[in-house]
Amino acid sequence: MKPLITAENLAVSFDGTPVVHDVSFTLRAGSCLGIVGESGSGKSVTARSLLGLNGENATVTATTLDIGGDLRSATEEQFRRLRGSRIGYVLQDALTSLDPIRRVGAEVAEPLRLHGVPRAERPGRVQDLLAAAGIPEPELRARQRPSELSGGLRQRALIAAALALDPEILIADEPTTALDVTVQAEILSLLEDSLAQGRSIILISHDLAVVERLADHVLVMKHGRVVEQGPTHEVLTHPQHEYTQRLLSAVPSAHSRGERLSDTPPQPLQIRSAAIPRPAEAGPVLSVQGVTKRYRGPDGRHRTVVDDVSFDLHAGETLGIVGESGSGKSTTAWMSLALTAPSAGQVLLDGRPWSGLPERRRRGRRRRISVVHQDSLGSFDPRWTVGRIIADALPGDVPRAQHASRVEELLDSVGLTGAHAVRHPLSLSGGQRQRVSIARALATGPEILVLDEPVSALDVSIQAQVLDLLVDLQRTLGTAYLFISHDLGVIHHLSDRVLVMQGGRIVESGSADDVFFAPQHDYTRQLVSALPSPRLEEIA
Amino acid sequence: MTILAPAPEDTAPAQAPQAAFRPARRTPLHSPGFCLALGAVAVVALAAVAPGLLAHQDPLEIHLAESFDAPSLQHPFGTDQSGRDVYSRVVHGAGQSLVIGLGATAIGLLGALALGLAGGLGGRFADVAVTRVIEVLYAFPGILLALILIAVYGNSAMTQMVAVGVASMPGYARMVRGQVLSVKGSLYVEAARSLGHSPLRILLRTILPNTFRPLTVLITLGIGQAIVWAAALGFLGMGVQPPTAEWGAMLNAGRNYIQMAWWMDFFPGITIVLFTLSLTVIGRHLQRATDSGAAR
Amino acid sequence: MRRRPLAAALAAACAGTLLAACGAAGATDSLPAGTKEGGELVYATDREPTCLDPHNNGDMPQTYIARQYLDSLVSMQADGSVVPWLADSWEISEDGRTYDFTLKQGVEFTDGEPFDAEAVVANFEQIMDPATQSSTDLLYLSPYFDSAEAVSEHVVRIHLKRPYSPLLTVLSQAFFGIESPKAMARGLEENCQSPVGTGPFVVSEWKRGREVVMHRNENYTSAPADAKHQGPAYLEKVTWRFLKDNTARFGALQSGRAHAIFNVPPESVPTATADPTIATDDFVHAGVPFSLDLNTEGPALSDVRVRKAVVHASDARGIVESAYAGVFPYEGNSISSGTPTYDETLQEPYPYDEDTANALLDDAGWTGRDEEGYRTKDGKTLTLRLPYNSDPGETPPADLTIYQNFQAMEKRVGVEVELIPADAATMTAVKQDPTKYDIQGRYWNSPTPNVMYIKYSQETLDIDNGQNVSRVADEELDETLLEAAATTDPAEQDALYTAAQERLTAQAWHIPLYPIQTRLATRSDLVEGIWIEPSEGEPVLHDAYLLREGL
Amino acid sequence: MTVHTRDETASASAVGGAAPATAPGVVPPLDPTAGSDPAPGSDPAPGSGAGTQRPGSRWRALARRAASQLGSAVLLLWAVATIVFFLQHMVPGDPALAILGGASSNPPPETVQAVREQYGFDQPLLVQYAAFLGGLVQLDLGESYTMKESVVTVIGEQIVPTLQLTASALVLAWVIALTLTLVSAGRSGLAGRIGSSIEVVFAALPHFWLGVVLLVVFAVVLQWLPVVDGGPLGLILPAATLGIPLGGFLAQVTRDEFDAALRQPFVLSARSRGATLHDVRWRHVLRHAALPGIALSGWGLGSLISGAVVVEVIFSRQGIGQVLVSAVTSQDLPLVVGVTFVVALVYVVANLLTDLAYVAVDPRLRASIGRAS
Repeated sequence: MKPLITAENLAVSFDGTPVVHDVSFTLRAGSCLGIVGESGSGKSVTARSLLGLNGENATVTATTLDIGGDLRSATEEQFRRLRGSRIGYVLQDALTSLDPIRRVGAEVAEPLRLHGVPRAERPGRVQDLLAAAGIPEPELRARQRPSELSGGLRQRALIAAALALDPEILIADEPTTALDVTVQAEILSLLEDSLAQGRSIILISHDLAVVERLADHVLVMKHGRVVEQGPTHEVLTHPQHEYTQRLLSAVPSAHSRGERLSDTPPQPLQIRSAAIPRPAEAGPVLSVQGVTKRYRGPDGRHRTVVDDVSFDLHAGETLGIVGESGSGKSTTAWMSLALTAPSAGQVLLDGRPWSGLPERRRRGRRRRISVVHQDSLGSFDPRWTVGRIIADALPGDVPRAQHASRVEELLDSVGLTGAHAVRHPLSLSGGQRQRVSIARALATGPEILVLDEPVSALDVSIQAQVLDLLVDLQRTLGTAYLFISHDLGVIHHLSDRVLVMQGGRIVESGSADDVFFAPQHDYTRQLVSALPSPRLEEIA
Repeated sequence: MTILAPAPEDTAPAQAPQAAFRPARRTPLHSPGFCLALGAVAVVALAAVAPGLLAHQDPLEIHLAESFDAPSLQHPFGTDQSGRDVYSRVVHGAGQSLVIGLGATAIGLLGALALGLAGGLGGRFADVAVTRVIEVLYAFPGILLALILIAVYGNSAMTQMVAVGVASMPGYARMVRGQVLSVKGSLYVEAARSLGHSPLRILLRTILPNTFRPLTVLITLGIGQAIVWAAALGFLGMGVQPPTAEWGAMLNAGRNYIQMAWWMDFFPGITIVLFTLSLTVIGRHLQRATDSGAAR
Repeated sequence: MRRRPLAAALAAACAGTLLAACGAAGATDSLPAGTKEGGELVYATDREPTCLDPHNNGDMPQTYIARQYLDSLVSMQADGSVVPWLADSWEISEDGRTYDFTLKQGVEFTDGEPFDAEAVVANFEQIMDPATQSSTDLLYLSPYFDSAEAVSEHVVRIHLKRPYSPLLTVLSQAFFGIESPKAMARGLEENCQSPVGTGPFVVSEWKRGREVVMHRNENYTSAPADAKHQGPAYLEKVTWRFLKDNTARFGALQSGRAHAIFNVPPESVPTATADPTIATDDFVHAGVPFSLDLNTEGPALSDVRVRKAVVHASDARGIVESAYAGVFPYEGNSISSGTPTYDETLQEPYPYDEDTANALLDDAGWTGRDEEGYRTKDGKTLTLRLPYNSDPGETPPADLTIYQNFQAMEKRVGVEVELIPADAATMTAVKQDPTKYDIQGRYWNSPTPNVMYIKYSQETLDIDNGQNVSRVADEELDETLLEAAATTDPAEQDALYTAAQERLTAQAWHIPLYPIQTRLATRSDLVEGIWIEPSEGEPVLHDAYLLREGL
Repeated sequence: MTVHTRDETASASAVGGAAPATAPGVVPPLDPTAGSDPAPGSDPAPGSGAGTQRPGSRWRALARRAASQLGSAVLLLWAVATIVFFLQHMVPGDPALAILGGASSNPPPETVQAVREQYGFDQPLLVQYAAFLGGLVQLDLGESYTMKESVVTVIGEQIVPTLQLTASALVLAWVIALTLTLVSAGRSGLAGRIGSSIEVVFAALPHFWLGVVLLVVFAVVLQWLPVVDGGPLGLILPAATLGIPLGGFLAQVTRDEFDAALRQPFVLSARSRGATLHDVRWRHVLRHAALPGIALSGWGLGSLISGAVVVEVIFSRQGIGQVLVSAVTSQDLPLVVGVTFVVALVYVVANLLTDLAYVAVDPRLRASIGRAS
């Protein structure tokens, strides 16, 4: 049987700059082709070139590009007839991929309208499509705007729109990124259903686990080239290319604690404050006691964001807090930092009052607890260089003359060099920024580091490097980590103990392995089972 | 949960294919429009500082026999009703007009800073009060304020400056307040707080500098607008009075002779247009630079 | 008592019983074929009067419009003689101090009040009443007027304190238009809004800042003897619109939205002349030309040498011709060429002469120089303050140019002229206070050379409304002019007024610049028959008719 | 005054940066303090995906909103009136003289004194202020000193031509903005460059100069259009004078937003469903692009009234601008207050209409009125 898509030596360049080189693959009916790669690997560009959607300044060449016909010199009109009817395309981030000011129904109906379905038939068809995509109350949802829908429903609506004309091929570009794990699992099963109905899918993801679940065949891309391809099982179990191997080993959930995720050697750590010995049991360094946080919404109603949360953080240990968006984990972190005052309960630092004090009396002790944000760029003064950012965090007792050398030391300790001190954060990559952020946090010589989703924005291999760095640092410095993440894998990899939060409450706590392997609470079980990685676990 | 656009490790962000949809960023100096605008502003600035370098004729010297001469080699912009050289008057008027524009912007900005900072930093009550004041100033027609000020203090460059300055205040104040609030709520201020810095240090080293940063763009655009509005008052016969060479006053005088001596209005007018246009071009380039740069 | 039979041929033709027939004959018959009776005429002018009752204050815009709804006792002709109007005839007593006017009969005010001797008396009383705030009328009358009495129903007698030969000429101005006593009794405010007369039109509405709407007085029977026709006006309606802006006003004429405009901006004259559909009618006002009055109470200008130097240095002809683009002529005499007894030898008494000016100033002791090059004396700079009304539309742009030119010219001889823009309120204060100015630009339109007395006599200082801007108190001048007022002999008048002109010129109390002109432009393809009467240059719309329907 | 022009955009982007990223670059004008609440962490509000809304609460919220808007409008008018009152009292000169026929009149002192007493000018300022407020409360703006007519009548007559002028200018501005945007925005090459250059130039044209040039070229030299008013033809040049710069400004804003919207993923998403570029421009992008322009239109109308002063002078048009100029110079306090009131009222109403127009175009706000505020 003739493949639905045949691409040979596909290359894409933008304004003469080549971005994708020499990509060849075929998509057979009823199969799923996975394209895996980190950001910048050219996977989306490859997919878009199948639809002619790379924009005016893109040049696409191929020796063969056949999707039911030769498309090598296809016009916009030829591509347009392809889109929607033969190939459905689902983008990531459904909030911005659905027109925010149009009704969901209108978005789903658009392909119907464009392909001549009579106006009267459309509402019925739209509702059927929404229902088929697993959206409850389709009639109501069709009348709502994307912003009134949850992320999962939006993604479903986007899929419904892509499938409106029942195309043979569905290209799903990072369809689950930015979704909570439980929702992610639901979307993946929706795609599985579609596959089961005989549709062919090209699934693009940075997440090996996601691809592994659906794809029969996988392409691993790096810097615009296919570095490895083959049947999914084979590639994942016996990766040939060094990059694939690295990628696999970087997945944190597949490795228990203590194992290195990246192939970088442990960072050379020469840090002056490293002298803190790992103290004996002298009570928790941070004690959160029954804190509750309520906000008064603009509508005058109170919302409880954190509800009666208690935990202790001991010196040198890592406490992970895991939960989906809106679970209150970040607010808990901010209360621990005493940047937000709890509505009830209290936080003790070193056994002494912390949360209830006036800021004036807290200021002197602030250097004992530092924070690393997810959005490190946002946490840097936009006017400052890396050196200034770190120097700004140095304690007041460090003489100005020593600032430069201390900054260099700190940069060294996080795997950067003194040369980075004069650079502007904007010119750094995401991983480098996160390292600067860690260096700044360490500059005060803290006992506790609050890590608020520090690696969520990073590619998996970069994430691996940063996680390794954190492990190395803790080993040397003995700093206690309060680690916040939505990613169970990351949490499991790093934490000694884990708290699971849902709707502002702690629903389960215990040692990392206990929570991960023997979850007690329903919600935890749901979270764990939703992780798309059990088979990967076996493989590794 | 927000996922930031991931950037590849250790490669310049510009190499990411997603970014390749747009051509590589160029510095403003590569844009001919920007250079032209910069040149125009430089010429006007030179005219303001040393008019003698650009025009050799006395802007006030009358030549009764040469009134209403059309533009010629000797009088590139023609002469006015008293035979004064319009070109010299335009050149010599630059200083006066620029001073009014700068002064008005300064007045507007200073008032706005006081208001905006009070609103942004002074706590909830102050903010509500300031918001109201800004609202009232907005609703208060600027031209009325100018008219009354001129009725009270008489026609002069000073009144013109104050009137335009005060009228531009609410716009700036709103902007300053918004900027203070946005900086105050930013993560980097929170980061500074979590480092245990004192409020004063945070105010002086983080909040204020970051509040002022985008104002440069605004000032660039504002000066042009202030000059236009000062000229509008001059055009209505308020402000600097003849025979002083000032663009607005020249427009006012020229309007009466528009049918027989179009150059009397055309050249000061086109000068204002080109000057403000240049400032706009510069301002927009700066804005683009800040927007795509560190401004968040 | 000398009788002066004054029944000119023109007046006789329509006098007495014939009058009614003239009016009743119907206007249309006398119009050329193809023209239209009735219709609306839009007349656009620059300045808006502050009050429609010309007795109040007394500024030019008031006479121009008042002529349309008020009749005066007599009408003046171009040669200076007067013909009957509301007064059929008059007798002047031997000593020149009693005037008996015999009034036209059967005339009614448009509010139905009868026009009779009592009504005329009421008018004089209203004029003399301080509450009326008359300015112009008082300047003409108060040195002479004693009382008015109704001798009979149709004869009114005016008693003068001293002889006043120009009285009839003076009364011909619309400033002395006769108003309904009943209307005047309503109070100043209401009378300002809608004065009632016997004239060819009736004020219907005054939309301030926009226009005055007037409708035809269908019962009009009291046209002056020199009118082009008797009886009601041809036009049904007149819209008297105020268009301050020169460009807009001229544009309104070009587009036909106005049939006639008053004061063609000098800068539009070339365009107007070139346009075949635009006819212009220039009238040179009699009276004191627009002049820069020099305040003789000032420390520098009290010295005649300084005044003469300032005049010599000003290049008065040059600054006028440049500012008015050669459209307005230069006038260097103290009264303008249209005024009876004008002495043309004084047309340019002080030609531009920088050297003489410098010599005079040196002679006067202004020999020092300050850092800016201005002359000083005893450490004080020779600075002359020239305040002017800077409210929008108040100072014509050409006059503003004149001030600037004057300033620049004086600078050449080291005299600093400080132009002081001021609003109307400040200008009023300046007018009242001679310490606040050194120079002011002023004119005084008047049909009689006796205007010199109004402008420069000590009595004017006493009346104190700021007309004697030069603050002249000169016995010789006063005597000469009073003598001229007292004599009725034309030759004697001529000699005396000439002497006065010489005296004024010799003293250089002011720098005459140009005679005020009424520059009327009409769309000759749309309207005809508008003429300018000679006393104050008032446009007369009574005889105007439309050639076709306006646009 | 156009001075605010830039500030608006600048503040828009400044606030937009801090506001929730629902619509990049667009500020919902509803809540000026949006983004000021330092919501901790990256957790979005739970229930942001919450579904249904109770219509009842939405109506209540709308009613509350209307009431609070009315309240602040009244407060605003009071503040404006107070400022005018005291400012006008700083103007030198005697208001009694203004009543008696202007500064050049020469009334006897008794008359002046009588008028002073009649109008209460001899009272202390605060007593006068109280009387003034008393009048305002009864919606009595009084009688103009110089026009001798009720202020309401004067303004009622004069506001019509001004509103005609500003409304047609606003319409023209939008026609220019949309035409330029649709013809040239989001297009590469010459069309886009020319389009954006035209906008910048248009936006930089000052009224006083543009008006005079248009007047000379079209009315005086070419004689295509009348110089002064008189029907719809006479409206063309004044409206063009006011509308062209605003049109250029709106076009700039609209184009920027248009370009931004074109880069949004939903555009790609729509095209991937088979929509043509034309479809995308008209059905998706234009609405987004119009949003900030609509938000600025209320302000624009206010600025047009200021601009109308200049334009009315150039074209000798009747209108509120001319009245304002003469009222201030002749110290006609009731008229000054009246005009100020009307302008402030126009500002309030325009902003209200902008809100409504905005909600009509951007239904997200309907939801947010019900839910968030």
